[in-house]
Amino acid sequence: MNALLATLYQIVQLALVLALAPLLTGWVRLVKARLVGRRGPSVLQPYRDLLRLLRKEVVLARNASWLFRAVPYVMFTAIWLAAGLVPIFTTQLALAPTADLIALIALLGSARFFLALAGMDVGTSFGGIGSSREMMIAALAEPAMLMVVFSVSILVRTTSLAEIADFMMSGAVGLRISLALALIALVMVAIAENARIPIDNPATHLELTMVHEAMVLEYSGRHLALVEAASMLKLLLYVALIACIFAPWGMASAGSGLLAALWGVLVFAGKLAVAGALLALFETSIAKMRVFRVSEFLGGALLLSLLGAIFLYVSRGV
Amino acid sequence: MAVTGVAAKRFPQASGIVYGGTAAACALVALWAVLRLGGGGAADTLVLPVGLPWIQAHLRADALSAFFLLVVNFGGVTASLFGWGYERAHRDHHGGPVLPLYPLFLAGMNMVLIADDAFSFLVSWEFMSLASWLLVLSTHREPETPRAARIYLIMASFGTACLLLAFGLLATDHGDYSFDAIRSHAPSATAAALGVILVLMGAGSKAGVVPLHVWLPLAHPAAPSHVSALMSGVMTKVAVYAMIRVLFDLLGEPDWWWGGIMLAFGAVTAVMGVLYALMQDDLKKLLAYSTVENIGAIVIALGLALVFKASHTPVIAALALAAALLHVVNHSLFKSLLFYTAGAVLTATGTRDLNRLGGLIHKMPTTAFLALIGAAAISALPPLNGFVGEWLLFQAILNAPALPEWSLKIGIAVVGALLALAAALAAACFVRLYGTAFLGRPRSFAAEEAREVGWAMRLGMAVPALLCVVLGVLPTPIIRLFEPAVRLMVEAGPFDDRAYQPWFWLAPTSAIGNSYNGLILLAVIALLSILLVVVIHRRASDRVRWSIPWGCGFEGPDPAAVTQYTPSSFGQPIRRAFGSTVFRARDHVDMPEPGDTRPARLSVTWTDPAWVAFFAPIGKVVDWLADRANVLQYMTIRRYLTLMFLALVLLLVMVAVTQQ
Amino acid sequence: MIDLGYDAAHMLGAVVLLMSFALLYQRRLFSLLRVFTLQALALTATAAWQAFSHGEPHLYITALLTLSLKAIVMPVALHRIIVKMNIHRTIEPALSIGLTMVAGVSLVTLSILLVLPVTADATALTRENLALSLSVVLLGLLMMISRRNAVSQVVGFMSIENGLILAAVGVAGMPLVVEMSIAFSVMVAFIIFGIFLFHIRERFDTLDMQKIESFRGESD
Amino acid sequence: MSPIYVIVATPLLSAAILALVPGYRLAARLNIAFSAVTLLAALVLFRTGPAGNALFVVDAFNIYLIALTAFVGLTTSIFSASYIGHEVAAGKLTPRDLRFYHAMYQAFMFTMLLALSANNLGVMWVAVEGATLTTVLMVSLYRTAASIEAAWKYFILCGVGIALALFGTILMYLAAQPVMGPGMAAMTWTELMKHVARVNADILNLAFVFLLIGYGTKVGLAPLHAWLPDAHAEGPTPISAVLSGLLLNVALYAVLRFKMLLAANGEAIAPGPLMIAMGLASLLLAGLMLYRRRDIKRFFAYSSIEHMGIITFAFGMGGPLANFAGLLHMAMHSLTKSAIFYAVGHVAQAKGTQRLEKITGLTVSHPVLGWGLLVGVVAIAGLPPFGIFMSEFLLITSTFAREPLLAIPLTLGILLAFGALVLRVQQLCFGEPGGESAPVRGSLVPLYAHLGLVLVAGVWLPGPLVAWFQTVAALLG
Repeated sequence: MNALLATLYQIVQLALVLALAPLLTGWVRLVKARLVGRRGPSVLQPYRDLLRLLRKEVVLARNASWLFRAVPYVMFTAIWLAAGLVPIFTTQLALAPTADLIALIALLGSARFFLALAGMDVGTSFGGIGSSREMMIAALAEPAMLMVVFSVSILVRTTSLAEIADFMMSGAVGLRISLALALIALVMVAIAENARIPIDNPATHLELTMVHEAMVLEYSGRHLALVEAASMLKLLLYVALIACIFAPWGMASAGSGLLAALWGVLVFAGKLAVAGALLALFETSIAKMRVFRVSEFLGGALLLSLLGAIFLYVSRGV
Repeated sequence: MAVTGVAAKRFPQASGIVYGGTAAACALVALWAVLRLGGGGAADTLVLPVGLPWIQAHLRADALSAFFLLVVNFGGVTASLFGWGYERAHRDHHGGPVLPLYPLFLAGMNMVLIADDAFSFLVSWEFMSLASWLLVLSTHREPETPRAARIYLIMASFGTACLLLAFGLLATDHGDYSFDAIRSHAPSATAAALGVILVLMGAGSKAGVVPLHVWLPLAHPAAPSHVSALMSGVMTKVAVYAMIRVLFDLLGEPDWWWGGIMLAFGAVTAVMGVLYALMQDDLKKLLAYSTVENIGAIVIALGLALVFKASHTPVIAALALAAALLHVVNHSLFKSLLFYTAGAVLTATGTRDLNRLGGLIHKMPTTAFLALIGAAAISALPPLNGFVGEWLLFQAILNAPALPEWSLKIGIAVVGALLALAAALAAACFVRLYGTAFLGRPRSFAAEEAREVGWAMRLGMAVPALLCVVLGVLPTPIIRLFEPAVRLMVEAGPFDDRAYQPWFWLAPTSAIGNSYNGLILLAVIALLSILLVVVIHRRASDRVRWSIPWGCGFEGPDPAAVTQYTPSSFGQPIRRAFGSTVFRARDHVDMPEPGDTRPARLSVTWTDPAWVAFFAPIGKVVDWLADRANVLQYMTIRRYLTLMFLALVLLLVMVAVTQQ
Repeated sequence: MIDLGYDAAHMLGAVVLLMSFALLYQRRLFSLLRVFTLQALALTATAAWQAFSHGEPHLYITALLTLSLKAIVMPVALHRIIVKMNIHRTIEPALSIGLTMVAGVSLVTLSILLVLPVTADATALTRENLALSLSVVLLGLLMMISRRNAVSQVVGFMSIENGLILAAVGVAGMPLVVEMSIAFSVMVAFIIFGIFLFHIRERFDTLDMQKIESFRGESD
Repeated sequence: MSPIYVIVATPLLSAAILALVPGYRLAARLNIAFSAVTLLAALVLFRTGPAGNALFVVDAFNIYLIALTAFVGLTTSIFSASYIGHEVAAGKLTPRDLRFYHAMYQAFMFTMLLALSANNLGVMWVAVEGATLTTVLMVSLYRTAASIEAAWKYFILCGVGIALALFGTILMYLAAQPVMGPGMAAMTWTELMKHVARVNADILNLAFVFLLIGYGTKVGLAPLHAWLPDAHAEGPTPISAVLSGLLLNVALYAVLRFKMLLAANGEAIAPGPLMIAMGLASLLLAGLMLYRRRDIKRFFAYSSIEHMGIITFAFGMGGPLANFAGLLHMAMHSLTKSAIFYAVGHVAQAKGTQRLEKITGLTVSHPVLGWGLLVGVVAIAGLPPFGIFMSEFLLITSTFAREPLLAIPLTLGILLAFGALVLRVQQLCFGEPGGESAPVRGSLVPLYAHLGLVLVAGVWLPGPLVAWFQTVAALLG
């Protein structure tokens, strides 16, 4: 019975993230537009964009290899699955034990790996620029994220997201410097990984400043649709992750019924709204930084997270 | 086997005999090893009437040896397969003989693993170095080979000397060098400490631990590719075996700082190694440096195992050791695979320089596909085997709080950060490798004219590639297989046998309730992607138009080729972030004047701090001393007589003094 | 009687040592040869005396050999070489005479220091004789390294041999003394022969560096 | 009667005979034949085992050295047969020289074997002196300015050394005479061993100093080594082979005999430190000198100095393991080094030069010879599976267990020399073959015979030999 329920929840979650991702992006864009005094497009605009792209024909470079065409599917699946693994409305997920936080980070890593390869496949300079910068960012972002995992899991004695969420909900932790540091680090990573300002500008049209966009410059049609959808999913995923670790309240925990699950969904929607608003606010309030200062930014994140891990010992002998 | 190898010069088909025979022999040994391990790995011993007369040669194969025998000989099998094709493709190369030495090299490695007394151990150890040295020299007509070989042999012998001293210390001067004797008598604290340091230096120099790694990226690439694969994928593991054997088995109860040292050096090695790799433009050199990085990871795992063993938490130690051994297997698989692909590329294009490759995915589809698996595996992407090893390692690291020493608790946090950094950089490094070698457009005529290689080579690549996937999806069986070895070393296994453990489920006891399941993960991924593909192709338009990509304004049939990113430019951001301080890496941009039609050139220079700090000075000192000493060659007879006279008087004075 | 024997032996030995000092002191080749002849004669006397006092006839042969070879043949041969190859007649010391003397004295002290503790069951004669011969040998070596001429070095070499024989005849019943001294004289003969035949450069160290290197096959 | 008489007499007679034989080809064959006879006798001796009388002593120590000497004597005579053929063809030597050469060769063998087997210290001295004279004559065989200069240097230095050794011998008698009374007994080794315990220690020390310097000059210990490289480099290569392979051993053997006496006497100073100091000095100095050599024969001559240093160090350390290592190393070094000189001789003839930088790519131009040389150098460098590895293994381990501070310089020295050897052997054997290169005429049998023995010894030592080594190791203290 339980297993069945868990599987059900799992499927629901996979569908849910897919459905909510464009909404979140739309929401962020809307808020940003309002903040700079424009009316801005509708919240549903991203859905329309995706559908339009799907209907367009695909333009491929002559020497594009099979890898180039396979990558969108691969990376989308990887990120989708990863998003499916983060408990958003309940901790009762069938796949929870198959992959923990580390595996999740690795999934995102593989998505990035293949996308970077795709960027180099055609052999244009922009693809190269994009890939190399993306990998540089990742090289610092990943360890920072792992350090966050490290400090959290030392505290919680596990790396399985479901258990972390449960533990955090139990409120046994209380406020901690290390958690605060970890939170900041994770946010910085999230910004970097989702190609947001100040690391990268999702709306830019100046190739030289592009990172993510440069990498996917050669994509079009359904491939581009998948890539775009994947990045929307990724944004959602990070919000969900932060929520799950640092603000898991309202999530349906073990043994609770369907009602709790529904409530969890609503709460999660709320969380998304808040997070999106905050992100938009943040993005409008600062300017993009030079590419080569990114390493310093993320190095900072890495050090913060490391500090967090060390502070754990100082604050209380764990 | 070697004899037929000598005969090989006469008859070309002898190469088939040698490689076939070697493959068969290795396969047999590997099979035997599997059976031993399956049967719980009871040790069987053998005493041959050779070696030191009063102790003779003791041979012993316990679970640990059996495990490493498996690794070595499996590598031997694939290498022989690949090598056969490789030799046929390189029939025309005029160099030293490979055939007679190749089996000897493998034999040497096997001997090291089963030796049970210090003498035969060191004989086999140095014999292994000797054989591989000659194999490296088989390409002695290429300009950089001799220096590489020289540095290699000298470093190898330095390592042997360290081990020699260590064993001398542990065996004391009763002349009983058998491992049993060494085990039975516990060394004094200082002796143990000295022994540990010496062993780490000795085995570390062979494994390529920074700063003793300098020979590795020179020697490994110089050899023929299948030999490079053996040296990088397998011989380094023999060094790891030596570390485990001495530190876990012979030295008895460990002290916590032993592991501490290993953690420190392992972390440095991992990060430095991958950074070196990121700056390399030579395909095989890059792979060799990445070996350094992986060795760093293994050493970290061993260090963890040691500290946990020292703090009497054997279960966690077992987890760490399992991580180390699993990574040993994994690395031997994908590093061999990658070296084979490098060999295939070399065969097809005749170059190892990334700046002259590109677009091979169209010309050599099979190789490219297998290389992709290798690159993904070594970048620790799920659901491949590289990730499983890393996962276990991190689970072990997460147990740091269980340790009593504060320095270790915090130190391990830092080590974890460095390890993560290394892993991420490795991914970047292999994106760079794969993207420039196999993707994009050909950067030279040779790359344009490349052809897929023969079946033997492809088979040699395919086998390890397949295993990379299998071990990634089903890691538990292999861990079960080498569990006896782990139990032998730390008196505990990675799995809790009271709880039920399904064979496709990876949930180590001490991994604080975490688990990983590659099989299900793979299944779900497959499911979702199929779903995706179906949906997309049902709903979306699948019209495709082929066109020329935009070349930033350059004209011509293939404009993008002109503006294609080079490996050096790909590495630039990371170089800027890390390299400029550590390696004094400098970019020299030669930008032509406006109106000048010649292309801009970007050249990169960098130095190896280890070389600058340690090895260059040694060379200088030796030169200086040699010059001073050389004066003695050019003196007159009277002066020589004077020397004699002085020596005599000196001794007489000494006697006089002692007599008073 | 034995006292007399002791004193005489002691006295003669002392003369030999004195002669070695005299050798160090010489500045001219011919006088060097003369002094060497004197030393040889003194040695002959010692050998004969020992032969007489210990009643060992074979020491007479030694005495005879010393007399004939050292006191007559060698000096004459060297004299002829000097004349024939007209080596110029003054000795060029590598170490100034004064310093040489100082060194010689200190060597003698050293040898006495070495011998002093030898008291247990060694007769006084042995000790004296040991000290003397040790000094003579060391002085001969000093002579060889502090003089540049080939001839003076040969002389130094022969005075080393004198020291050996002095020691040999000093101990009672030393066998094979004759054989050894013969074997030794052969070697000395070789040296002189060598100088004579190959015109070995009149001084051992006139070879300039470049010449040596070309010999050593070590020049680039 | 004991085969020892045959062993000593054969070379003496054959020397006389060869002095009369005109044709050099015949002489060369006879030379081989006589050496073979000597070897046979030596093998018989090897089987019958230790024996001795007033004149000769054959004990666990010298029995294997005698056999070794006879063996190397035979192989070298085979090698020289093919070597001189080339030299005559090249017009470097006249048949008259060769008659002299062969006679001297056997005379040299005679002095060697006599020095090894003599029971009387005086006789031993005379033999060593004779060895010096004969080799001086053979070194100057080419009559070139360089060879004469080398011979002269050799002669003067070793002459003085010999003189000092004689003085030491006399002192030894002088010390023994009060105890054992006048007469032969006090110079007979076997007798001395019996009574040495009661001999005055102070004179013994004095004697040993002179003997160490004296015979040490012939061993080639630094700083007394100056004669060795030139003598090796300028003489005919067979002589270089026997110099390195035999003469040095014999000189060392003499030193060790006296060390035994000191060890047997209670109060005498321990000669260990002196030998360790000189050994290390030779090892390190030679190791450094190797880097600057340009002449192939001089290069390997310095390597001989290095190994003599190692051996002396081993005996200086003492103790069962180190002494065992020393004895083994003596045998292994003489076999390997003479093998290397066989190879070098042919190489120099094929390439027409002894300059190192002019000789490259041997494994390509002369595979059999080149690989032979390579294996030889690998063996001499102390790599397994050859015998020298075993001795160095024992030496280093035992030293480090007892005197860690001494093991460090020892290891460093060995690595130093190792570096130089690797550097050179790669130049010699690999890379593009350069310069002129004639085909090699001449037998490589001696070369590979030696290497084979060294290889076997590296993995397996015959029981009796081990037993002898261990007894001697005990005697050496």
